[in-house]
Amino acid sequence: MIDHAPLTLHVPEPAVRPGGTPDFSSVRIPKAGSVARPPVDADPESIRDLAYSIIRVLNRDGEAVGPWANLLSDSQLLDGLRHMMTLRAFDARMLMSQRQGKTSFYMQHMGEEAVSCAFRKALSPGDMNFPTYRQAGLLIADDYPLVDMMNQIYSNERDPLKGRQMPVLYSSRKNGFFSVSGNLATQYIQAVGWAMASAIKNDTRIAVGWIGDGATAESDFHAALVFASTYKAPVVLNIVNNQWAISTFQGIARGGSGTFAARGLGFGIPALRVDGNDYLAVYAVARWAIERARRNLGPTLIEHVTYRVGAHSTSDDPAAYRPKAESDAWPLGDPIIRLKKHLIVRGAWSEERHNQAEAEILDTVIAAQKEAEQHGTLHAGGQPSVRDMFEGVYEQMPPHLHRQRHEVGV
Amino acid sequence: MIDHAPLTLHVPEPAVRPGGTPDFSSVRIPKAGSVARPPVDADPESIRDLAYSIIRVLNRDGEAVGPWANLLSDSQLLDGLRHMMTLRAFDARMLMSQRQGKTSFYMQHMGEEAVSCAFRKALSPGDMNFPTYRQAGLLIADDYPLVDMMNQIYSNERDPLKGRQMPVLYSSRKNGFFSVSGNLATQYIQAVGWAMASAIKNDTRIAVGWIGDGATAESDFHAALVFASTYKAPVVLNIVNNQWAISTFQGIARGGSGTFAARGLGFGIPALRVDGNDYLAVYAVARWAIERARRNLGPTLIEHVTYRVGAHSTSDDPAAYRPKAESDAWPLGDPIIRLKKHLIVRGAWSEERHNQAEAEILDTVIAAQKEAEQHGTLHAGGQPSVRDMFEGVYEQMPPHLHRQRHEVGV
Amino acid sequence: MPRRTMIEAIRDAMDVMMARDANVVVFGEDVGYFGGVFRATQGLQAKYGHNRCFDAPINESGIVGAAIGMAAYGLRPCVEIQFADYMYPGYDQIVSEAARLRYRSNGDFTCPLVIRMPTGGGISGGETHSQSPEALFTHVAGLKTVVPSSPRDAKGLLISAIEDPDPVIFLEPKRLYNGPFDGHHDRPMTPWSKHHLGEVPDGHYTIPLGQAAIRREGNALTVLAYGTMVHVAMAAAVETGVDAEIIDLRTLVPLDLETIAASVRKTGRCVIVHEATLTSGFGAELSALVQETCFYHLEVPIKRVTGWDTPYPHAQEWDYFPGPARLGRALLETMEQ
Amino acid sequence: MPRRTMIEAIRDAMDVMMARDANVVVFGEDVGYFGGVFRATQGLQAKYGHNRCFDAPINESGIVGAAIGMAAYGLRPCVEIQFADYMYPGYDQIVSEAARLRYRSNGDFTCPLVIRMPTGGGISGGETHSQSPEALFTHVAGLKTVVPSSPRDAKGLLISAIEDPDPVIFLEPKRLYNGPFDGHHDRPMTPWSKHHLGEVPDGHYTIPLGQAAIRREGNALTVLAYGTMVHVAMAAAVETGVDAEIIDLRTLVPLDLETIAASVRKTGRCVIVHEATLTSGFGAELSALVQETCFYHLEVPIKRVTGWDTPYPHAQEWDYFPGPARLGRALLETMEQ
Ligand SMILES: Cc1ncc(C[n+]2csc(CCOP(=O)(O)OP(=O)(O)O)c2C)c(N)n1
Ligand SMILES: Cc1ncc(C[n+]2csc(CCOP(=O)(O)OP(=O)(O)O)c2C)c(N)n1
Ligand SMILES: [Mg+2]
Ligand SMILES: [Mg+2]
Repeated sequence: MIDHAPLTLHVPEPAVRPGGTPDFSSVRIPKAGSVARPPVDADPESIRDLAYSIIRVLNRDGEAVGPWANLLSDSQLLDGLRHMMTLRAFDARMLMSQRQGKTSFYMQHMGEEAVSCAFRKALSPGDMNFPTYRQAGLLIADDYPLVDMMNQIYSNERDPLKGRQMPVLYSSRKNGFFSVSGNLATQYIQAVGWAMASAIKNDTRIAVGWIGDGATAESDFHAALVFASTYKAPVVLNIVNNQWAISTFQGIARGGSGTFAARGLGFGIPALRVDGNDYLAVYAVARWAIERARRNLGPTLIEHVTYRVGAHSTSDDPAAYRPKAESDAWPLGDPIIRLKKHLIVRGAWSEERHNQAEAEILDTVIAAQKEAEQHGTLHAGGQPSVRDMFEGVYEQMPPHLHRQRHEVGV
Repeated sequence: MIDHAPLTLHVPEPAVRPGGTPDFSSVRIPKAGSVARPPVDADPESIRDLAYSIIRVLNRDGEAVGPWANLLSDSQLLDGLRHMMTLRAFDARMLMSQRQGKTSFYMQHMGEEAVSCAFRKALSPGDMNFPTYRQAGLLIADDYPLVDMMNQIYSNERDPLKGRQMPVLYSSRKNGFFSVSGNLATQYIQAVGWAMASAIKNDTRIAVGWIGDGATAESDFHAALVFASTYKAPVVLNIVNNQWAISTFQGIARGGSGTFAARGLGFGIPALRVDGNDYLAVYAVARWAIERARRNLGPTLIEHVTYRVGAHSTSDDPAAYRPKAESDAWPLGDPIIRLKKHLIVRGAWSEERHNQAEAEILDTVIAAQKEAEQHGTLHAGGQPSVRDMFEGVYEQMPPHLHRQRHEVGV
Repeated sequence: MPRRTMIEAIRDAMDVMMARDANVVVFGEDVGYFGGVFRATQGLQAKYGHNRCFDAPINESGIVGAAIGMAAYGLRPCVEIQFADYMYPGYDQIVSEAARLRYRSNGDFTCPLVIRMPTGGGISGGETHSQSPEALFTHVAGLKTVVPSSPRDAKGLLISAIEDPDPVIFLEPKRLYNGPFDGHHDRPMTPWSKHHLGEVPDGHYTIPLGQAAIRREGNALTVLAYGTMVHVAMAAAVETGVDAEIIDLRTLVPLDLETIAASVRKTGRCVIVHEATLTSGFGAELSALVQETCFYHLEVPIKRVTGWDTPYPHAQEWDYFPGPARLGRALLETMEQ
Repeated sequence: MPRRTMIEAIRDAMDVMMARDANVVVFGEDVGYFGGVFRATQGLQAKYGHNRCFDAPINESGIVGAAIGMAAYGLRPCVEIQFADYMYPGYDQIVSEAARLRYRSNGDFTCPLVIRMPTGGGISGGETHSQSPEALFTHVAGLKTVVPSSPRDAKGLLISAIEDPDPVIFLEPKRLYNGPFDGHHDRPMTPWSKHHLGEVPDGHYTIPLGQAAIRREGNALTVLAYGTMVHVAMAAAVETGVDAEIIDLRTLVPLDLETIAASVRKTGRCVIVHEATLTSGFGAELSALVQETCFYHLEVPIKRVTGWDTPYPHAQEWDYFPGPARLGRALLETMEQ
């Protein structure tokens, strides 16, 4: 082998780093309305191109076009807009709270609001999401009380999780929102297990898994796809590709595959890519996949193509690893602005009503915040008790924990 | 969702179980010579059909046909035949030894001999295999001493591994044979890491990973594909699909995907299926993939389609989970008989010479066995020492192990 | 009363629970049609259907992770990890998810899950079929860890584990599957049918988690043991003639510290025995606890007799295994001090 | 001598070793361009190239597994797990592969590998950014486990770890990255520049694995501590006025039992402190060893002061953390007995 040139290591790098000029011209964005809508029982092999395209409904003019359009009424769309605006306002206030030291940590959704808000509306009562930390839209779109979310974020005396869990790692069984884990990807296979249980019990409820682009590299992603494929579990597996992990661009997780959706093809799992900044498209694709699951046709993999506009969390500053202007250059636009425009084009909305709604939503969020803060914030006011720390490790407290609690005198 | 029928769980089952009649008529076996041989730098997307076909060279008449043929000389093929026959004879003797209580455990290769024997011959000195327990052909085809393999199997005083490791979990760095792990799949990502190291050092050596069909379900399979895809590691990733895990048929690991090779497609990794019972085809495909790696074109995934004729190990009896006649019904035949026939067709071999070779090989194996047994077997004769148990945990024995060894008085 | 091997008792526990509770499901590698490599689930698929007992892909993280999802749904999965040595790929799901789900969600979701795994050596299984990783579970808040030493206990404890509202690690000493192995590997094996704890009642009964059993009363010295080592301790006591009180812990977490402390306060001497590696083994915790609770009653140092701090070797298995001779020496030394 | 924070010292150790040995490579999640979430690898990619320092996919098993392959090839990988809490997916590769490769192959293949991970709480990180899993490593034959408590030690120990021919788990108490945190979370933070162990020599030097350091001499009582707890112990000793000898273990495996035993034989009293969960924590092993080696010198029971047997909570962090008040009480109680 002496005649071979030396090997070299290939380390993928994003097109630009701070100082460079963002350039998304190589990102192929199909025209809105251009991707066909196959029947839900289509042979996965026959629709593999869906894993390499992007399903889009809203065009540049704000019109809903193509075979995935026309599923939602004005009032449903207005709800959707309100949910996304609420999530954005909520994020802004909580970010500020974190900076003010009222809590330790926060993670925002800026730019990705459509994904969880729209998906939630395609689900039925009893369905169960296994979310990551960036799907609070699932709660907001299900009318979970903002004040309870804030109580959790503040770890205050009304925190439904008793101060045990980090901010934003909510849990609400009755809203179909599984307890968020701080560990990546673990919940993906749990979603499959939950779906298998539903099938075992001849139930009609389905499960939904959520994962980020970066976390698809985790091994539990594989476990989930293997189990889902083998048992044809009634589950929708969502990948939220917001282009970045923490400082790591999606190319490190994706490698040589064209898309994340393509991962599903090797498992015979239908895989679709959708414009994650297009409320209507997300909803339409969600409906399609959920129907597949509900009709016992098995799992679907959906890659939501979006962009994380803000920092990964309050612990990092994206200016250290990507150009500041990158989010502006992102070709899929802003989900709120796009839906607003569509509603205006439909004649169901106006700039004035939008401004008014913005103010009302802010009021609602601030009112919730005031109420939550009456119950304390992380370092001030009402607190969960030390007793709460010892409880709930097991249903019944075993003797050794009794001894330890006793030692503390609580 | 009241209008939906209840869900049901799908649990894949093999076509037949003991008592049934084996039927492989649904297994698509393409004609020998019918699959094209693309250039090694072909775009993975353009050759995805290779993941759903089977590359075959030897036809029913024992002729080598098609674009993957004509790579090996008579003497190379005769070597190959000898290696496979040696492996089979070796297996038979060691199985008997195990039954006689001379060792605790054994795993045979019956029906799969071509895979490791042929692959080994396509490698260059310095390349490194990361094998499972069913690739002893890599050692035999590299002329590793049979007696050393037996010493290992017997855990005797000459055991190169000092009695520490279970039978057949060999290690030989100088033969490019990484220490076999008892844990499935772990070595697959290690192979990728080794290949990355070679690339980091601008070396020309490549790595080869090995895994079984069942073990592809393990998460480290995913880790390996992710890393190989991202860093374009110079590695060949082999899947030996011998149709069975232990009692579990390949459908449980494979799920809804048509083939195991298809798993590579979601990573942009070229994926090929090859007739694993066809020495010439395995060699040809190995050469192709190795050249890709060596030319820094990145990883290749190969599914070797074969059949495990014997038990999984000496600890199970396949009659409990599959029809006894299933192996006879297996449509790809026996690798030794097929290569023998080809050599006869070529005029390089005859029945008489084959019988003679069989006798000679048996003599060689028996001679090695006699020699090994002089150095002891698991419960009789020469043994590794108790000291050996304490040594090699670390390069330098730390104080606590000194104390423990001292306690035993060795 | 019917006599059963430990494997039969374990199978019977699952059978009883699957019959009583439609939410009990059983799965794992090779557990379906074949009934498991140790045959613990033999016949369950035929009896309860593919829905309730089935083969899993070889992915321990997937097995545990899927089971957690099922448990959160409301089922009571009882899964098998083929060998405890192969639980590591599923360790994250056990530690980060199963163990903490109730706590982190404040009871919104819970995880009634049993993870069975054959453990321990003595079958020439080398480093990957012999391990005793109990200490890796006892360190994890939110888990319970059980190690039965007889068919009767195995069934009663497994039923308790399946009925438990929290995740239970159920470690089955594989060397006890067919008889009360006492470490005399060179002697003919006694079958469970000849041992009184091979008497296993039919139907439903429980042995509560967290209660130790005194297997032999004695005044001179307390031996703390579990699993296979209970029988090794019995042999060592008989062979040395030391008047040892032998406590079978049965459950490591929660631990029956009261029974332990009462015994050590009586005897003033304590020997701890386990098959796992010494350093940071569960014996360390036992030693620390005994020292903390019985300091002023201890006449001589507590001794630990354990596997060495090496991987479990293939050929030197009986040098590694803390058998009756080694334990016997420790008993005598402890008496002589 | 230059003053460095612990993060700077750790970075400097990698820098020194990457410059000396072309086989040293560094990778992990976010460690490349960004330089790691704690910035431990900042500047290394720019200085040594993408070949030697790069981002990894988020797969801890992949990171460790690939590193094992590289180590077997002949490199000396020094990888980062972003938080110790996230090592579990890589635990199988650590335990079943890295730790046993030399042994099982009889030295045919070896694994000179360092796995760095930030550990411990005190940063409001809740259950998944606060754990101290050292006992899960100390139980595993074939691993060495190191926990530095100062910049000077961190650099010298990390260089030793990288030069070590065997796998080393290098646990970095993240609360010490910027200063010698003593548990007084409500007081202004002291920077390393004000601490003598913030003096970190330039260039190459080593602190051998397996040697403890006596941080404070004393005659009344021995405190065994490591990592953050060393500083908590110093505070507790000063605040209670107990004449405590404080031993900073630095390396848990191999352990400097001689230094420990000599101290306890002198003082007759021993308190062990760690942040990890009590049950089966490394304190159990320390307690057992002290009891075994110093039984006749012990005047009162050995006490363990540790995190509770619960997950690490978010809001109740300082109730969980064994701070100077709690440790101080234990010192006084131990003196009063
Ligand atoms: C097992 C595990 N490893 C590492 C981390 C640290 N971590 C938290 S978020 C994150 C990036 C995740 O990126 P992605 O999956 O793309 O999700 P996004 O934040 O973009 O929504 C990392 C590495 C973790 N939480 N869990
Ligand atoms: C992590 C792990 N889980 C389970 C096992 C037990 N086990 C050993 S071989 C085997 C079946 C493997 O089947 P396959 O990958 O198809 O390989 P084959 O034996 O057919 O070559 C199983 C489940 C193991 N060795 N390691
Ligand atoms: Mg992301
Ligand atoms: Mg197989």
